[in-house]
Amino acid sequence: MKKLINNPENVVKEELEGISYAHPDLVKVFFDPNYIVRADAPVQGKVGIVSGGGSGHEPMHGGFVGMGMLDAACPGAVFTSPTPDQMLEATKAVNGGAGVLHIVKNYTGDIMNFEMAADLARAEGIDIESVVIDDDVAVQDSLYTAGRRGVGTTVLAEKLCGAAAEERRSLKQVADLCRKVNGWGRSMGMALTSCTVPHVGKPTFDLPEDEMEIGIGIHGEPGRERMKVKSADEITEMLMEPIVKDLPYKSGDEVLIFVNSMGGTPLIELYIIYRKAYEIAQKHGLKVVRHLIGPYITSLEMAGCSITLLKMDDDLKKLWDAPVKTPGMRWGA
Amino acid sequence: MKKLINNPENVVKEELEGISYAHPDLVKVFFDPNYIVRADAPVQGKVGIVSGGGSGHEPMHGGFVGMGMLDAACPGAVFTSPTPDQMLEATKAVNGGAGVLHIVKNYTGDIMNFEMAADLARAEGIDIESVVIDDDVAVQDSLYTAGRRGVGTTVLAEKLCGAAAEERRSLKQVADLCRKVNGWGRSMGMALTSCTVPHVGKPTFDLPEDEMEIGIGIHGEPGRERMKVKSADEITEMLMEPIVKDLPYKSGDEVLIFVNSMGGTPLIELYIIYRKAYEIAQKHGLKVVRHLIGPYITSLEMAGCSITLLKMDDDLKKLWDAPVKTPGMRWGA
Amino acid sequence: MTISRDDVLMWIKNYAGVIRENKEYLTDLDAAIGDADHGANMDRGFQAVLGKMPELADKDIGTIFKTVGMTLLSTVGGAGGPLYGTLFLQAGMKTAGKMELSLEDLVTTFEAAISGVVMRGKAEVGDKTMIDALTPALEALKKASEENQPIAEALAAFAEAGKKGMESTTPLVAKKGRASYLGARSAGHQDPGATSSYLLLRTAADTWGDA
Amino acid sequence: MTISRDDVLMWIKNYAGVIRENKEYLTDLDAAIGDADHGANMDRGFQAVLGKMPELADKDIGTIFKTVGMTLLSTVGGAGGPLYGTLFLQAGMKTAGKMELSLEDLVTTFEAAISGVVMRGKAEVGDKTMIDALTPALEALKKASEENQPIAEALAAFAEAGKKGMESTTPLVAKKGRASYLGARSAGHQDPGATSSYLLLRTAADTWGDA
Ligand SMILES: Nc1ncnc2c1ncn2[C@@H]1O[C@H](COP(=O)(O)OP(=O)(O)O)[C@@H](O)[C@H]1O
Ligand SMILES: Nc1ncnc2c1ncn2[C@@H]1O[C@H](COP(=O)(O)OP(=O)(O)O)[C@@H](O)[C@H]1O
Ligand SMILES: [Mg+2]
Ligand SMILES: [Mg+2]
Ligand SMILES: [Mg+2]
Ligand SMILES: [Mg+2]
Repeated sequence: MKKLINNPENVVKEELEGISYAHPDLVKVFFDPNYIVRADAPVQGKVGIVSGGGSGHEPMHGGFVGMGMLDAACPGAVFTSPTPDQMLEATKAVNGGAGVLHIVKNYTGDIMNFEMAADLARAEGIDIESVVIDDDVAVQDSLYTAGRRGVGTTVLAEKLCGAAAEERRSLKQVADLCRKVNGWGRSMGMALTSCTVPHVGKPTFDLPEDEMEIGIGIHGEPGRERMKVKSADEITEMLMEPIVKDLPYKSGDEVLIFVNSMGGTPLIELYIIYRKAYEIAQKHGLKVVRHLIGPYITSLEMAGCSITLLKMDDDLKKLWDAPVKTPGMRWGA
Repeated sequence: MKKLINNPENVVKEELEGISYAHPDLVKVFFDPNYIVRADAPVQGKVGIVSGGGSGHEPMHGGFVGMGMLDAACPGAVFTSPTPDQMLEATKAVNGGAGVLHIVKNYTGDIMNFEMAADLARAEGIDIESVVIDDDVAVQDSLYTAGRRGVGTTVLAEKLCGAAAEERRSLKQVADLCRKVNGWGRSMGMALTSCTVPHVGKPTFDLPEDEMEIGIGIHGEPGRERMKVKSADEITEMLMEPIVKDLPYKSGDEVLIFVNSMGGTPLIELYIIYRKAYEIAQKHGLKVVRHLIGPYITSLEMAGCSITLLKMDDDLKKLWDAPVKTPGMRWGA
Repeated sequence: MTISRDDVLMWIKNYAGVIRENKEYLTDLDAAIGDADHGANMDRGFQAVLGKMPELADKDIGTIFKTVGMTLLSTVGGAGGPLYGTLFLQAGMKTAGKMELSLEDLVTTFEAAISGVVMRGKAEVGDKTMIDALTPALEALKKASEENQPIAEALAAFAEAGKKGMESTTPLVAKKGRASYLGARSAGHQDPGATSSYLLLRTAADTWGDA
Repeated sequence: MTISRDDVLMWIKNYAGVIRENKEYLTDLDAAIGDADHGANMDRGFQAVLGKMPELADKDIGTIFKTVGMTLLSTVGGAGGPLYGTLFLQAGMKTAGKMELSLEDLVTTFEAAISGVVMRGKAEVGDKTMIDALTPALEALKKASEENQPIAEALAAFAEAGKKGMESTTPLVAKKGRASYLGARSAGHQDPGATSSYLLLRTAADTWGDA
């Protein structure tokens, strides 16, 4: 394993120290329990938005704390859900009296830890809404399993709900918006390589030089299927078609395309993927009105990409364009 | 070689198509010869700024075209300097009557091709200034060799000169600013892995699982020295100390720290590097007033990082903070 | 024959050692069908628990279990944290103020503890989770208690049933937890959580076998 | 004995084939001390030159060389593009309007071409560049011409001197071009540009050897 780290046990702590040195104008970093809140938290009268999850997905979530997006993020150990005490402290720190929204990715650990935190926060008199993101079409949806994973749509939901909260929409409105975004967003990902959890020291899975995994999540876990590596255009089709069919997106729909690097895939390749994704969207009569291209929800240094499609309407377009000022996403401010 | 590409020969063309689909609001993309200009070019009365170089360093340079940064970028083949005809067309397309600055990284190929382009542009009556960036302290500086490579400072110079041109400073002023930035900026880089040029199909060099290269450039070339992998803190010291000594930066100086991923190194590790770089700067009495952290000048999927230090003054701080709106760097707009 | 406060502390301490020894094994199991962190998570949690030992020296069993539960809850994270945290918190509720446990106490305690895990995780036997080890083990313990077996034999049956339950997870297709995302690919691998649960029961039997 | 317009075209065409054959070899040399693109760059350029062949069929030697130079300039990029581009452009200036070249013409043509490369790249013999192959080759050609040797022998000496020059680059520490960044680590590797230059001369000797 070659990584730019010191002791594997200290990766998250040292990363947080780096963030605290870099962005004191945007965020405050707390330790034991670990959480990041926007510098001006709590914003009185504004719904607070808290998210969190395992580390290793940077910039998500810590990099999305700031004006127009998250009020707080709780980083767990690498690929491990954070704990209820982190979430509780973060929730209290950003409660400006208008309630707090928990945006939770659909993993058993995240769900259970956030559930416990919400119970504790409610016991302290804070209004809590929790919305679960489960947008991964690679996973068969079923009432009798853990259901779909939360992946790329999480990034979009955090941006859009952040903008809505900034407009002083109510907790109910922001939570409903989050559910709408989750309902309108679909994702699928693939990996060319595995990744190495620092304290494990070896790749989570082995992938021969000529094979890839299709239908991966964001925790270095293997995907639904392993197969020979294909061309960028073929891979884009294998990701786009199940997405488009799943909602189903209809000819004439406006969409946002989000092409995401899993960490190790460089920008030049993302644009090659975006090119084909755009053409496929057009072929289906979808109007691509917004986009996001880059490493936003990653799995450490994994090479690969994911594609997310989100159906857009005028409200979502307005919220997407609203100013955002965080370490990891910034425009208009 | 596993990459998200189609035919290796078409990598740059398809990337440019992706860019043209994604950012029509920011840039116009031209083919044969290939160049990217800002959507509203030429801006009358504004100095035009043109840069360019081999592809594979994304977002540099194409991702830096837009308001407040470059007016045009010329992408060559991967790791290969572009050609004079590209540069000439780009220069003509962005000439708003106030002259054009060529920002050239110090590589023999880039120098010679830009020289020829400048001659051709002057022959067409366009005022041209060329500034060469050579900030890599890993390379011994000497009159009798090709001198130092242009690396991280290029990104900073493009941002700062872009802001100065936006203020309608004259060609002479913008060129002088660029020379000042080059004089005040120093960089050094390292690699944990090699990278694979698409049409070559195998890594440029072999690096055993427990070794790293120190003093690399940005073209996948081996560095000055190969050694056993060290900790992030030790590596940061090995990069920072030669940088700090070279200018020399003095106690009390204000600096910008730029921690750059070579492409495959994820953000979580960059913050661990930034943490130590910040502490070393403080130890030297340097005041860190600005920062940039992320993959900005990359070598395809290479794992590794570079650090750039730039001495700052009030003018540079103001120019740094000025709005910029490009696919790869954006704030305040 | 009863389990003393000290026996309980010894169980926890021994289990922390067992987890340390099996850290890589559990992580490897999790790498196959999960995200390669179960060993590290459990180890982080039980090392933190070890750090709490001094302040537990003179506490009742309920306080001991509650402290273990709270510590796991705030240090393990992932699915394991809330599940094992709940297990010990529920055990703590049932044993509040107690300084020793009879076999019947053990049954009611584990019954409460394991019901807590079921309530939290909503898994059933056959979903390829911890529950596949815990539920049959509890049944065996109940049966032994009803049959008035000696505590050592009851605990041996308890651990043995847990082992069978753990092994039964191998062919299963996961329905709960992270492994469920793999669909059919999850079959053929033993569940990491069932394994750490079996080890917990086995350590109880080993620690208390001659109680 | 002279070199005809057709001989010149054949030289260019043969060299395009030689580059194609040696593409990987040149890239491997460049990988060791440069950036692994010299073979691909030269091949891209000379494939484009081949595409220009039809329109050159009835042109004079100056036009042929000028077209080759302009094509290389706009397709090769890197250091090789301007250097080989300049070489052919300068050759084109010296041969404007000519339909055939004597040995003396060859000397003045290569003299101008190679001076162009020196002016453009500012390298000297010993800097570990193309110049290390080109300059001694030119000297040998001059000498052969002064000694009135037959053109075939002169060209053989020309190529042979280029080969020696190419080989002389191996122990050198690079002073120009990308390899200079490696410092002492550049020693022990043959220079890719000197290699492609030698191949250009060798192809001339092979193509025109029986002219
Ligand atoms: N809903 C559930 N109910 C009971 N146990 C579960 C449930 N979901 C997951 N588990 C158990 O948790 C184990 C994984 O724990 P761990 O690796 O620590 O968490 P994570 O899956 O969040 O990485 C699984 O092997 C399984 O036994
Ligand atoms: N200043 C120079 N003068 C003459 N030849 C040079 C000079 N710099 C580089 N070269 C030649 O160019 C070759 C490299 O060409 P190429 O790989 O195409 O360009 P780049 O170095 O830009 O990738 C070197 O091997 C060397 O022979
Ligand atoms: Mg986990
Ligand atoms: Mg090159
Ligand atoms: Mg796990
Ligand atoms: Mg080269």
